Parts: sequence; C-alpha cells; structure tokens
Amino acid sequence: MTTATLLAYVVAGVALVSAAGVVLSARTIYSALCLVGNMVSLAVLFLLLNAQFVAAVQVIIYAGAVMVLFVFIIALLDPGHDPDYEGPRRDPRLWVGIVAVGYITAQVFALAVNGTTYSKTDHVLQGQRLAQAAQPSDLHSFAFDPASVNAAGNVQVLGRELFTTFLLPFEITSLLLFVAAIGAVYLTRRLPHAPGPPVERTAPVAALPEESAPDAGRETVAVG
Amino acid sequence: MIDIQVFPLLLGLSAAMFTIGSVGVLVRRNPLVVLMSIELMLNAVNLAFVDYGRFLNSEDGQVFALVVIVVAAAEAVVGLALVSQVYRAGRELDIDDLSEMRE
Amino acid sequence: MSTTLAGTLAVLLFAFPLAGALGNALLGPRLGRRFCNIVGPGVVLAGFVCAVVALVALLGAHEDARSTTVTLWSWLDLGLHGLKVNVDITIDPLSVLMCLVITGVGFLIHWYSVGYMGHDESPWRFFSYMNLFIFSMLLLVLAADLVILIVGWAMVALSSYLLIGYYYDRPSAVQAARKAFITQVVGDVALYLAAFMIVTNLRVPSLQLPTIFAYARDSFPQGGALITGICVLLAIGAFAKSAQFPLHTWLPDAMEGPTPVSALIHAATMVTAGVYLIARFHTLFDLAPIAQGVVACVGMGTAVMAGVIALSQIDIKRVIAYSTMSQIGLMIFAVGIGAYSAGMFHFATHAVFKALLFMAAGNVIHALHDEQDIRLMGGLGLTMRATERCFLSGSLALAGIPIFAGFFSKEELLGLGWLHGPWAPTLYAVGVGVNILTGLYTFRLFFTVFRGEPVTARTYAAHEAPPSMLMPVVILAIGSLVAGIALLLGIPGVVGRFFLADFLDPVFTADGGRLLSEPATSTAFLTVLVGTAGSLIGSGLALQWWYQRKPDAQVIAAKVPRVLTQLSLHKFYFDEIYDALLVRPPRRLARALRTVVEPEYADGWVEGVGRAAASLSETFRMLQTGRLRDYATGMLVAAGAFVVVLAVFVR
Amino acid sequence: MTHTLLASIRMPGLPPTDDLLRMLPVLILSGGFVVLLLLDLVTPPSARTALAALSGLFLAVTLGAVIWGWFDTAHQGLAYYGSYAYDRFSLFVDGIILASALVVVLISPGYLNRRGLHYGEYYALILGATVGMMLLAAASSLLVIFLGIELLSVSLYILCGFAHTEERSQESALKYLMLGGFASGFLLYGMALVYGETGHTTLTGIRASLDAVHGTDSLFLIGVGLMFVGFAFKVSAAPFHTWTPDVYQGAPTSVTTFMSVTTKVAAFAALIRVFSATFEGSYAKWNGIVAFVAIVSMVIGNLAALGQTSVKRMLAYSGVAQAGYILIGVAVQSPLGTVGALYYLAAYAAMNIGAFAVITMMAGRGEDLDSYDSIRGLAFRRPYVAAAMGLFLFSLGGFPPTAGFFGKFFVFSAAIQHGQIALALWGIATSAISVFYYLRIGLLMYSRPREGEASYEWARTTVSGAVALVATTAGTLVLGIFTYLIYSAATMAQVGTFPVPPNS
Amino acid sequence: MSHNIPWLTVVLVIPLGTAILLQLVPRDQRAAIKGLTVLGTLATASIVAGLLVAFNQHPSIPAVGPRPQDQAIAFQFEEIHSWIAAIGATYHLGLDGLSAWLLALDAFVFLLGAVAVAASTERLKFYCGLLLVTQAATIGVLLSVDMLLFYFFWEGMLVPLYFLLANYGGRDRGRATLKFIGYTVAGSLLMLLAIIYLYVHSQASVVGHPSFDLQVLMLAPGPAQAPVTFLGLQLLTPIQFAFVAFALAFAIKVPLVPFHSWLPDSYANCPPATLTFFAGIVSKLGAFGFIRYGLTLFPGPIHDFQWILEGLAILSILYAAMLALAQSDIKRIVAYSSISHLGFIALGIFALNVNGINGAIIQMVNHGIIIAALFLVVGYVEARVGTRDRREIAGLERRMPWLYALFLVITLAGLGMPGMNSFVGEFTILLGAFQANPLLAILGFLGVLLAAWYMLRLHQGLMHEPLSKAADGVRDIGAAERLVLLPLAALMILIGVYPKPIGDITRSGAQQYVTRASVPPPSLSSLSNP
Repeated sequence: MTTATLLAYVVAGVALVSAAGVVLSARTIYSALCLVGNMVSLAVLFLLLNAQFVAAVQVIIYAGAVMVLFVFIIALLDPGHDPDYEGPRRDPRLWVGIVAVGYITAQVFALAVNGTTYSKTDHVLQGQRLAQAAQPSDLHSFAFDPASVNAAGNVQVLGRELFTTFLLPFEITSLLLFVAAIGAVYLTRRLPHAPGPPVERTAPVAALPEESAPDAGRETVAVG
Repeated sequence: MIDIQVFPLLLGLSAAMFTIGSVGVLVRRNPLVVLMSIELMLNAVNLAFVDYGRFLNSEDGQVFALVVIVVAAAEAVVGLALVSQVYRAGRELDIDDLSEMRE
Repeated sequence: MSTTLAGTLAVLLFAFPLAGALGNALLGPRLGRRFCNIVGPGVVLAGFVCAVVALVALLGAHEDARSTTVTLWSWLDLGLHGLKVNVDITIDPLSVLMCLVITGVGFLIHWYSVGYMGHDESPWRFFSYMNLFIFSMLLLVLAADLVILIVGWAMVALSSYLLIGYYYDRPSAVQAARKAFITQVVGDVALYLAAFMIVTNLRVPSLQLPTIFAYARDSFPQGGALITGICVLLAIGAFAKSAQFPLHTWLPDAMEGPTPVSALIHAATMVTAGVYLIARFHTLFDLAPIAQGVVACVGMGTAVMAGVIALSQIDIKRVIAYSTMSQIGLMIFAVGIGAYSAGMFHFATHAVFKALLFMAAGNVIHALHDEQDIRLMGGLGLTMRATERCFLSGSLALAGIPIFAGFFSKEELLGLGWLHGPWAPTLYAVGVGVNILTGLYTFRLFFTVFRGEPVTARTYAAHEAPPSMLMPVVILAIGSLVAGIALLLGIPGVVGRFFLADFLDPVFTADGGRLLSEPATSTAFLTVLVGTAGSLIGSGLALQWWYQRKPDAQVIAAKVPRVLTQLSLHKFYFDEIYDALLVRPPRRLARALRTVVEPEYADGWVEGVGRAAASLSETFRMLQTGRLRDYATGMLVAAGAFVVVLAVFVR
Repeated sequence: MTHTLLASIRMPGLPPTDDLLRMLPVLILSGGFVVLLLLDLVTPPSARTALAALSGLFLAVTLGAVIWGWFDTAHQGLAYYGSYAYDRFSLFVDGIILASALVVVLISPGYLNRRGLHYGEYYALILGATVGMMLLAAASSLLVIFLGIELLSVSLYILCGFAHTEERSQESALKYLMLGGFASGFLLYGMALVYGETGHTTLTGIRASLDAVHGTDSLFLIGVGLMFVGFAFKVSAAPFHTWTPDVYQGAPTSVTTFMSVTTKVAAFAALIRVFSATFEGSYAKWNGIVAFVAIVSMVIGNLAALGQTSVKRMLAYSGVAQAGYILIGVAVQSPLGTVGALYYLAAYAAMNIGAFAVITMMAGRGEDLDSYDSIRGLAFRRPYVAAAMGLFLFSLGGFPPTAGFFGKFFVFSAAIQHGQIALALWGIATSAISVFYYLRIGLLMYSRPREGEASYEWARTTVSGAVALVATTAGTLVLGIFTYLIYSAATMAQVGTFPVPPNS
Repeated sequence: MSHNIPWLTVVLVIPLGTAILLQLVPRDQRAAIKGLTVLGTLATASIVAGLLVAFNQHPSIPAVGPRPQDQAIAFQFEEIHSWIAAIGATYHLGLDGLSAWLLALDAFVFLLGAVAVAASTERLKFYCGLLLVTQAATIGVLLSVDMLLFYFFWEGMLVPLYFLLANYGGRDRGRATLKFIGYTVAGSLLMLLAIIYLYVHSQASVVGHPSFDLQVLMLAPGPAQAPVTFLGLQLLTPIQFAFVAFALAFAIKVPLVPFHSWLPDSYANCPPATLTFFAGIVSKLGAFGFIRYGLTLFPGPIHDFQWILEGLAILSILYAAMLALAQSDIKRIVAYSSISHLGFIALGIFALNVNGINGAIIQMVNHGIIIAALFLVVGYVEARVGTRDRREIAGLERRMPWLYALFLVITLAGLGMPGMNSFVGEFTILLGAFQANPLLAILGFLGVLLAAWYMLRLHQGLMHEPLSKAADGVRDIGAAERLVLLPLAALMILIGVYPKPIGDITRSGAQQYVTRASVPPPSLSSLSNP
C-alpha cells in the first residue's frame, strides 16, 4: 500500500466525520464549518485522484464562494437560537436515516468491492471493459500509462474537452448561471409592489342576470 | 499513484456522504442546514464521478464534477436568496413552519 | 255464404259499435245527452240488423256451407316455422247466434239505460263504454284467429273494467273494477300459455282456429298429456271470464257497476264468453276427456256453491249475480260433458231472462232511490205491478218452471248429463239439487221483494218505472215466456231434434266432432220429470217459507247446521282467503324490498364503494402534511426501497 | 513535454457548423431570453405588455423553426458529439412545449396585472425555462439532461416565488427548490453510477456498452433506479409527487399553468429517451419499478383528488394521476407504448393548459381562484368559459370526443397488447373514480350559489385569453376527433426516440 | 331513395348542423329557437322515414363463411371511410334490421322531446343544443359498425347528457347525475378494455391486420385460450372475460337489476321533456348493444352465461315490478315500471331465438313510445297538482277528462293490453322465452300480472276516487299537451292493430343475429378439445 493510498484512507475518514458533523452539529455555523472541512478533504481526495483542476475549483468556488455566501446569510439571519438541537435525537426520521446510511453505504461498498464492478484479476473496471468492447475507437484511450492518467486531470485537457466535446453543456452552464443571477437579484430586491384594492364580494348570484347564459349552448355544441 | 483498492473505498465514502446528506434534509429543521445537506449530497456525487473517472481514465467524470459544482453554486445562490426572503423578518429558522399548504 | 258478404257484415258489425264508442266519447260532451241517447242504442240496433242479415244468409245457405272465414289483414309474422298471425273473422251459426244475443239483448239494455241513466252526469262516457263493450264482445265471438280472439277476450275485460268502475267516486267500485280486471288478466295469461303450447307443439302455419283444430286432430293423440294441458289452460281462461270457481270472486263485486251494466255484461253476455270459448274449442276438448271432466265438475260445483251463497245474500243484485254464477255453472257443465248445443241453448235463454231480472231489479232500485237491501223492501208488488209481473216471469224462467224458457234449456242439459260426463248419474243428481236451490233463492227473492208488508215508508213512495225503462223489460218478459218455445220444437227424444240444435250442430260436427247420443225417450222423460220436480220443490218451499211464512224462513235457517249458514253468508270465505294468500304477501314483500333491500343492498353497495374511496382519499390527504421533511422522508424511503429491490431482488 | 503528452491524447476538433443549424430553435429562444432581459431595463412598467408580445413572438418564431425542422430531414441527427439529438422525437416534444408556453404567455399579462406582479423578468424566465425544457427534450447525454433539468428547475424556482410578497408563493418556491435539489441529488448519483458502470455519458455510448454486455450489474441498476427517482420527481409521479400540490397551489396560477404541463412533457421526453431507448436492454429489470410507480400514481393521484376543496390542488393531484397513465406507456416496452405516451402528452398539454388557463383568467384581483366555492355559478356569468372548462374536465376524465379519451385509449391498448392487463385494469378503475371529482367541478360551475351567498368576482375575459381558450379547446377537440393527425406524427417521432449516431 | 348520397351521414349530421345553426338565433327569440329545433328533428325524422321505406329494397348479400355462424350481418346504406388508418379504425356506418326501427324511434322521441320542451325553459338555447347533440350521439351509436366509432359515440353521449341532467331537473339532480355518469363510465371502461382486447387479438383475422370493424371481428376466430387460473382455481377464458365486460357495460345501461340503482334517482330528478328521449332511447341502447355485439362477437360465451342472464332478466322484471308497487312517488313508479319492462326486453334477447329477439326489438320501439308518454303524463300531473305523492292525488278524472282518456290508453299500453302495441312485443318475447324454457315464460307472466296491478293502481290512484284537496281546482291539459300525447296514444293503438311493417324488418334482423349466434358447441366444452 502506497503512502498515497494511506493518505486517501485518512482523508476519507476526515471527510466522513465532517459530513456527519454537518448534519449533527448544534449550531448552524458549526455545520457550515464542517461542510467547509468536508469540501477541503474532498479536494485532497480529488488531488489524489489526479483531478487537479477539479480540486482547485472545489476549493475556490465551493469552499470559497459558496460557503462564504452561506456564512453571510447565517450572519444575516442571526440564528441565535436554533430550533432543534435535540431534534435529531428524538426524531424517528433519524433512525430511518441511520438505517439508510448504514445500508446504502454497505450495499454500495460491497457491490463495489466484489460485485461485478471490477475484477481483482485484471484490475479493470467493468465500465471500462464495456466501453472498450463497445467502441474501441473511443474518444478517450483506456491505456493506463501514467502519462495519460496525469494528463487527464490537468487544465489543458479539461479545457479542450470543455470547448469541444462538452461545448454544449458548457454553454448551457453559462445560461444557467445567468438565470440564477437574475433570480437572486429579483428575489432579494425590494420591488414596488402594488396589489389591487381589496376585492369586496358583490352581487349574490341568485340575482345574476340571465345575460348570455343560453349561449353556453354554443360551446357545448362544440363538445359534440 | 494510488492503487485501485481505493476505488471501492471512495465509492463507499461517496455513498455514505450522499446518504448522510439526505438524512440531513430529513432531520434538520433549519433551512440553511438543509441547504448545506443538499450541497453535501452533491459533493458526494462529485466524489463518485471523479472516482469513477479516475479508474475509467476518462475525463467525462471530471467535467461532470465541474458542471455539478457550478450548478450547486447556482442552486445555493437562489436557495439562499429565497431563504433570506422568507426568513427576512427575524423569524425562527424552521422549515416546518412552511406548511401553510397541505392535504 | 260468400266471403265478401261475410267480410262486409263483420266489418259493419265492428264498425257500428266502434263508431258509437268514439262518437259518444268525442262528440258526446259537445252534442249532449240526446245525441248519446240516440247514438248509443242506435249503433247496437244497427249491429243487430247486421246479425239478423247474417242469420238469414246462413239459413239460406246449405248446412255444410254455413261456416265462412275471412282474412281482413295480416297482423304479424312470427319467426317460427313461418308462423303467420292474421286478423281473421268467421261467420258461422255459433258466432251468429252469439252476435244475435249480444246485439239483441244489448240493444234492449241500451234502450233501458237511456232511462236508467237519465240523470247521470256523463251519459257519453257511459254509452261509449257500453258500445265499446259490444264491439269487444263481437270481436271476441267473430275472431277466427287465436291471437285476435285473445285480443277480443282482453278487450271485453277492459270494457267491463271501465263499466264496473263507472262510478269512480266510489272506492268500492274502483276496487271492484281492478279486482275484475286482474282476475281477467289471470285468464288471459292462461290463454297465452295455451296459445304458446299450441304454437310450439303443433307446427301450424297460422293460428287460424280451423287450422289449429285440423292440425290438433292429426297430431294429438286422444287424451294426450299435452292436449289435456292445453285444454285445462283454455278452461282456466273460460273460468276467469265466466266467474267459475276458483276465479269467481270478482263477479259479485262487479255489481258495483250501474244496473244495466250488470244486466248486459254480468248476466247476458260477457260471463257466458267462457261457455262460448269451450264450445268454440270443442275439437280440442273432445280430444281431452280429462279436461272435459274437470270442466264439468267445476261447472256443477260452482253451480251448487253459488246457489247456496245466493240463499243468504241480502243485496238484490248480488243474489241475482250469484244465481247467474250458478246458471253459468250449469252451462259450463253442459259444454264440459260435450253437450255444446245444449249449453248454447241455455246461454240463449238465460241471456234473456237474466237480463230481464236485472233490469227489473234495476227498476226497483231506481224506484227506491238506489236501495239494494232486500230486507228494506217488500210489498213492492202493490206499487210496481208491471215490474212485478215481469220479474215473476223472469223468476219462473230461471227456476225452470215448465213452459218457461229456463225449463227447456236446463232440462235439456241435465238430461244429457244423466248419460254423459264423469260420474254421469251423480252429477245429474247434483244438478237436480241445483234446481231445488234455484227455486229456493229465486222465489225467496221474489217474495221478499214484491210480497209481504212494506218495511219502509219509501216503499209507498216507490212509483212504477218510466216506459223507456219498462218497455225493454216487458219485451224481455215476453221473450222469457216464448224463448223456450221459440227455440224448441219438441222436448228432445219426445218429438225429435229441436231447431237450435239443428242450427248449431253442424258447427260441432263439421270437423269430425261427434254429437252426444240422446237418451232413450223413456229415460229422457224420466230425467225431465225428476228435474222439474226438483225445480217445483224448490219453488214450493220458497213459497212456503218466504210467502206464507209458516214455518218462517228464520225457523228453517235455525234448523240448518250453522256451518252451512255461515259459509253461505260469508261466500265460503273466498275473499278472505285470497286476500290472505294472494294480496297481502306480495304487498308485504314489496314494502320490505322498498325499505330494506333497495336502499341497503341494491343501492347500498354503490354507496359503499363511494364511502370506501372517500375514506382512502382522507388517508392520502392526511399523508400530505405540508412539511417538507416528511416529503423528503417519503422520497428517501421509496428510493431506498428501489435500491433494495434492484440490488437484492432483481439482480 | 506537455506537447507530447497532449499528443498522446486524441482530441476531437470543434463541432461542425451544421450543429448550429441543429441548435437553431434553442438559439433563437436563448437570444430572446437575453433580448428580453435587456429590454426590460428600458421599458416603462406601463409597456410591459409589449414584452409579453415580444416573448410570444420569439416563441412563435421558434415554433416555426421547429416545424421547419420537422420536415428538414436532411439535418436530423446528433449534434455536439452525441449530446444533442435533433430528431422528430425532440421536435415533436418541442412543439408541445412551445405551444403551451405560447398559450401561457397569452394569458399571463392580464393575470399578472391583476396580481400586481407584472415584471419583465417573468417572460425572460419563461423563455429560460422553455430553453431548458427543449434541451431536456433533445438531450442525448447525461450531462445535457442534467443541465436541462437544472435550467428549467432554477427558472421555475424563481417563477414560483415570483409573488415575492406572498407567503404562499415564497413557501412553494422554497419547498420546490429544496425538494428539487434533493431529487436532482438522486438523479446525479444515479448518473454517476450509470456513467461509472458503462464508461460513457452519451446515451449512444451507454447504449452501445449495454449492447455489448447484456448482463447489467447491480450498481448500474441502482443507478437506473436513482435516475428514475429523479425523473419521477420531475413528472410528479407518486410517491415522489408530494411537492406537486403544495407548489402548484402556492405558485402564481399562470406559473402553475406553465409548469404543470411543460415540465411534465419535457421530463417525460427525457425519461422515454433514457429508459425506453437507452436502457432497453435491461427492461425486464426496471419495468417492475416503473409499473409500480405508475399504479401508485394513478391510485394516489385520483383518490387524493377526490377529497380536495381547492381547484388548483385538485388539478395538481389529477396531474399526478395523469403522470401515472403516461407512465403506463413507459412501463410497456413497445413502440405503441411510446406513441401512446407521446399522444397522451400532447392531449395532456391541450386539456390541462386549458383547465389551468380558465383558473388563471378568472382569477380576480389580488387573490387566486382557488376554492371550489369560488367557481360556483361560473356558468351563469361566463357561459363560454364554463363550457370550455367543462370540456377540459371531460377530456381529463377521458371522455370522447376529446383528447383525453384517445390518450388513455392508446396507452391502455399498449398495455393490453403487451399483455399487462393488470396495468390497464388499474387504469380504468382509477379513471372511473376520476370522473367524480372532475364532474363535481362541472356541477359547481353549473349550480347557482345558495340564496344570499355572494359569488366570486371573476375577471373579464381578455381578447388574448379568449384566443388562448379557443386554441386549447380546438386542440382538445382536434386531438379527440381528427386523431390521425397527431397520431401519425407521434409514430414518426417514436422512430427518433433513440439517437442514432450519424456515422452508423 | 338514391344510394349515392351518404344518407346515414346526413342523418348523423343534421342534428349537429341544426345545433350550430341554433347559435345564430338570438337567445330571446324563444319561439324561433324551439321552432328551429323542432324543424331539425323533423328533418331527421323524415329522412329516417325515407330510409325505412327504402330499407330492404336493395339488400346486400352478407358474406357467407364455411359455417352458418360465419355469416356476417348484412348492413344497408353502408359507408366506409378511413378514420385512424394507422390502427385500422374506420368510419363505418350501416343500417340493419336491428337498428332500422330503433333509428326511427330515436328520431321520433327526439322530435317529441323538442316539441315537449316548454318554451319558457330557462336557457332554452343551451337545452336545445344539448338535445340535438345527444340525438347525434345516440344516432351514432345505432349506426356505427366500427367498434371504436361505436365506443366513441357510446361514451361521448354522456357529455351532452351530463350537461342536460346537471342543469335541468329536480333538487337532487347533481348527485343523481354523478351517480349515473360514474356508474355508466365504470361499465363502459371495462368494455373499452374488452374492445381493445378483441382488437389486439383480431391480428390473425381474415384480413390479416388488426381491425375494429364488427364485420371483420365477427369473422375472426375468437382467441380460444385456456381459462385463466387464479390461486389454483379455474376462472373464465379470456373471451368470456371480454364478454363479461361487455355484458356489464350493457347491463348497467339497460339496466338489469343488480345494477339499476342509478335509474330511479336520475329519472326522478329529470324533467319530463328530457325524459322523453333519456328514458325513450338511451336505456334501449344497452339492449341494442347486447344484440349487436353480444350475439355477434360472443356466440360462445353468451350461451355459456345464458341462464345467468335470463335469471337477471327475470329478476329485473319481478323485483322492479314489486318496487313499482311499493312506491308512492308516481315518477318513481314509472321509473321502476321502466326497469321491469326493460327486463322483458332482456328476457327476449337472452332467449336467443328469433321470436325472443324479434319481440325484444319491437318492444324496444314500443317501450320507447310508452315510457315517454308515461313520463310526460306524470310531468303534467306534477306540474298541475304540485306534488308527486300518489296519496295526495285522487279523482283527477273529474277535472281533466282529456288527460284521463289519454292516460288510460297509455296505461293500457303500459300493462301490455292486447290490441295495444306492447302486446305485440310481449307476446312475441314471451313466445320466444317459452320456446327457450317454459318456466321463463311463466315467471314472465307473473310480471305481466304485477304490471297490470301497479299500472292500474297508478292510473286509478290518480284519476279515481273522490277528488283530493291537492287535486282540486286543476285545469285539464291544453291543446299543446294534447298535441303531444295524442300522436303517442294513436301510435300505441296503430302499432297494436297493424304491427307488420315493424315486424317484417325486425324479424329479418333478428334472424340474422340468431343465425350468427347459433354455435352448436358452447365455447367451454370446445376448450377441453382444442
């Protein structure tokens, strides 16, 4: 087992704990901090997985921008008192949750280890085998030489990918951000809101004129 | 250069994080924490993508992860905007209050 | 007789009364009473003329050529070996005799009604009903097709229903009308079934009576089960019309109708339709001895029962009604033993004198302002001589005192009864008993009404009926004196055959039917003597008890076993029994169905489904708590379940 | 050094310019989105109706482009390296979506004015959401599917909260957002697993991988299941429907009108493309779950609708039920099933938009036309509208001669043809129930309010509103009588369900 | 009449056309509205009359298969056009001995309904439009030969009916309407499944591709499959299930007794003018369906279930008659009497022989006329006396002689008086039943007796006995009402006196269907040796 693997184990543990912390910690701010910790540890894992660019983005955007936003809002809304600290313990949902966590994790792990997912013999993921079997002339080579593996994660490669193969998603993302921005602006800005005068109920229908009533026949005829 | 035994470990970790996140949505009544839990779920997804991508040696996973991060950010923005709207009046941060419409 | 003539006559016979009925109904209210008084009887008279013409034509024709069947139009084809139903009518001695009586007596009664209903508020209604009845009756007797006969059969019932319920303000009248009609429907149903059996068992091409008879003779074995069943059904139909046991209870109640109605329908014509039916279907009955036996016994039984009941009734009309029932019983007996001519003979005479009796009674009731209780009458002979005389002649005829009409006809059929039919001598003996009863109740009635001291003051106030009501009575009185002789040219076996028989018998022999063997002269003479003796004894006793009153009737009544008197008084409890068996249970069942079954079950299961859906809907709405975390929980659980299923079970 | 490294990795060139042509409808609409945003800054509040007209124009033009594309078979095929399918399937769905959006834009101004919500962003966001839906309909790679869903969702989150001063609106928006995020988490995780187990993100690639090895392993299946959860949420199929009534009720009615139809249509398109086409090989494994969801949706939707007292909630639940019926078409893996689902989607668009349009147009000042009482006696004031509403209700109930009948008919036919009688039986049992709550509304409209009871202050019918109603009515009837028109179109679209790679 | 004009389409279109034309009339021109409606229905009626005259002039020869039951039903004035070509659904209309006179009845009762509607009805135009649309739908049901088209009209009929029932009538009409619609829909949907099933399985039919055309489906060898087994016990075969589905749909429409509870409520809450065609033709369509589809598509199953169906028929006759006896609401009395009479019709159908079915068809026509008249009378009485309670009405004869006389005729027709029209039908039906099994006929006669009882009870209860307080001071029916009732009464007598014109056509129809349904081996036994 290489040191990298060892590191991976350790960081994974940290990630797990911090994840639990997000849910369980008493104060909102603690949750936020735990989330930050979780994200950072994930970034580390990404690095270990040769996804340097993603790791960087993770730290910058997530741990940076988003979490800062969170903290702002927390500060803004002053959660001095948190409705539920003891909530999780009492709540039957918690048990549902714990069961779910335990089961699903175990299930996925088990399947990942000795399912059909990958065979210990040739250390090749089944997805890989499938992909190769399907179209040998696939966009990405499945050769496991370290060079390509390192290359896979670096900025140039991803950049090219984003502007060629994934051009469309990339564009859509821009649109999405645009919409989100507008939304945030619209929702938070104080707008001159002029609702109409309160409606006073009128005219009991008993006194309704028969006006235009028979014409209903026209539409009903259209039914036939 | 980590070896492939890490793959199932990280997949399991992502599953765990995902589920924990979803449980957070279940059990927490603080809208901010709920949003964070959702972020947690998305993070788990990223981990899964990157993990797979690494051992498939395809970039698609990483691209996916990038996109997910962006989308998560976008959602977080809108969500936080809404939360700040709804709970603007120093109102107790409890999503269970959001049950005017029911049945 | 040419078919064209027959057709024309038939159409005319139908047309006149029908026109009368419609005319009265539609124009009557506008044109008023006089119009109705003319049109009502007029059309019947016209019908009578047609009948006479037919009679003359028949007499002119050769004996074997006297039966003509004409198809007026084709009614319907049935999907069964090309079975056709046509509107056929037949002119033959039998139907013509019926027509004569119906229109003749009918005319007189119409004439009588002009006076009797003189103060009625809606004569047009009355006369249109009466004319309608005449039409139906003619349709019945002229019909030569089973279905058409059924139509006539039912329409007779209808018009009788209308006339019984004529005074619709009287609940009792309404009840009686409905009772009569429903009883008639029972009879109709019997006829339907008979028709069905005929249709399904004989592969007849049409339901024309001659055809049916021909096929029946070829394919039915003598006394076979099927033919017996058919005949029994026919007989049930006949019983319903002719008020024979066990379908007789409607007739007394029918007296709720105006008196002319009783005279026309419930004495002269309708009730004798049963006799006609059996006579008409003689071919079938000849094939089914058992059925004949049943008919004969029922006839005689009814005769006795009615006689007994008549003894204790106190309503003048009811007494006559029961006597009618009893006389018809005799006729039924006659046709039951196969003495068709004799039966028809008695029918003819009976029509005359019974109509007479009713109308005379009508005069009395009219004079006493609708008083019908004979205990409140008496001594009317003082004030109403003419009516008394007529009534007397009618009573003599009814009682069968020699040289009066009833004597001949009754003795004829009794005499044949001595030789023929089931337990021949026994039934003959019973018949003699009936004679005694007849004498008793007839003269009980006569004496209590016309002799003795007046009971109430009204008796003195009573005045003789107006001529319009008297003339028909007188005519009929004369009729009842001469009818016997007119139709008679000698007592059977003493001076050979008699006229009516010569006229009718071809009908019954035409299709191979055989006449009953006449008794030897000596036997015949003996039977007649005994029968007459019976009548005389009865009448004598009546004279003794109700006129000279030593011993008084009450004393005698006390001597009679109580059971008998009670039975007689309560008409053998038939109404009570039927009410308990046939009327109440369905009523109760119907109520139970309405209150329990329909709401609880028939509708209930639908409602139940609705309620179940509603409650389910309630639960689902409860699940929608509006709390986000619950929704998320639901989703997670479902998703987890999917994972389990996909990872563990499906694989 | 890096150069050699890069050389060792095969890189594709830029996408061909034809792809821009294939993107034409989406491009027009996105352009419209931007233009509207810019114009909104300069238009005075009084002239905002012009923005509505403009957005309507954009939609119409796009619709034209779509129709042109339908006949332009030469360019049909995959674009952008198999991530975007420009085929009749997507164009068919685009047509439905655009038409619906057009109707919504027609009825919106009056409503927004009465509600005091008339802001330009509204139309921009409608267009944005529409773009997302069109992308979703045409998406043939997991990534685009996800982005399409997110684009339309984010837009809708904002639109739901568009009445930013109203508790209900905000509440519904937040609920929708949180549950939406939750659901897209599942969707994503599913995608991750599918990607990992097949090695591809494009549907063509995935399909190819699956064809290569038929034995599909559990992680892949779990992925399929989780993806289905995501889709089921979007089409609001039980038990993932719980957000629907609340959100529909809280959102401004015009928004509800929009999302109730278009979201479902787009999501179903993607669902069909992914499940019926891509995961076809493992049909036997997942059809049980789909069938189960279909049945549960039909039962819960109809039964819950039975007890409602709010028109919008009732229609929401009926939407859940309708989703169940459409899912039948997915649960039976047959061309007829797909065609049936497509036809049903078209019918559903016509009748449901119509029904909601009535609610929108009649909604008075400041308040939504929500409760049953508020619709009582409508027929006496607005006979045409009431009659039209009655027609839509009958259509939803599945009566001929309306669209709804043939929708159900084709779906059931598919089920029976496929031997899944049980599905069909559930279907008819529940539609028999549905009759009661649909027709109850009819009774309300045609019954006079009790003595002395006030009647709701219905809004006047605007011209554009009338046009919208006529259009939806006509659509409902045409789909119900001249069935062959759309049916043949749907059959042609069905052929394109699976994105065939251009090379093969 | 010339055969190159699509007469049936014309008949189908005229009502719709009139309905659209109606919209040009301003709503306050009530007289004009009513007049136009009457004209439209009159036009339809006259064309239908023409069709009847021309019927059987050029009969087309039915396709004859190897076995007698392969004989297709011969339709006249046929029209076939493609409708949904992709699934082989066609626009296929045709007239046969079964539908000919029913079409006439349809035209007549709607004409009657148009005449009978009070010009003072609120929202008259709406009403008239709905009436016309309903007529179009019912005509479609009678004429369509393609099963999808049939279902299209069958279910579509409910739409205008819903608006009619929901808008005009008694206090409780809402509930009653929902009950009626829901009940009917539940049945029809099952039938829809069965139709689809047959369609799917007609693959291997004579034409090769699946089809909805009755002519084709009829000749298609039914999918003879082993019974469905559920939890080990053997249930019915698929085709039998299909038949049960059809039977349920029709039994609800007729209605046969366990499924009848919608009828009294909706009839009781329905205005008489509507009832003339609602009771007059709509309920007949169920019986029509039994003959048209039960006998042709399910010759085997209908024999397998014959005794059950006969039992239901008898049950309806007696049960409904009893309830008619127990009611005090005169409208309900008539409603239940209607159920009982329809029981007779069903009895005739399930006798499965020419007489029974012929009688059933004739009786459908008669009952249409009678029930319409009865409801009209009841309506007039209610309108004048102000109550429907039998116990509060009496002695009307004194006040309204015209009504009395006409009602008398109608009553007699209602109780099957010989010489009236219903006698023709009942006699033929019962003859058929008697052929099938004498016991049936006898039980049927029990129904005849009861009918006499409750009809007289109704008639006398209203007309006779001393004048009741409620009934005092009412006026007799006016010329308009007489104008409506007189033709009806006349028809009742006319048909009774000369039924041959009807009988000849209907018999030919019945003959065809019976021949078609005559399968010697019941399908159950045939399964054992496939």
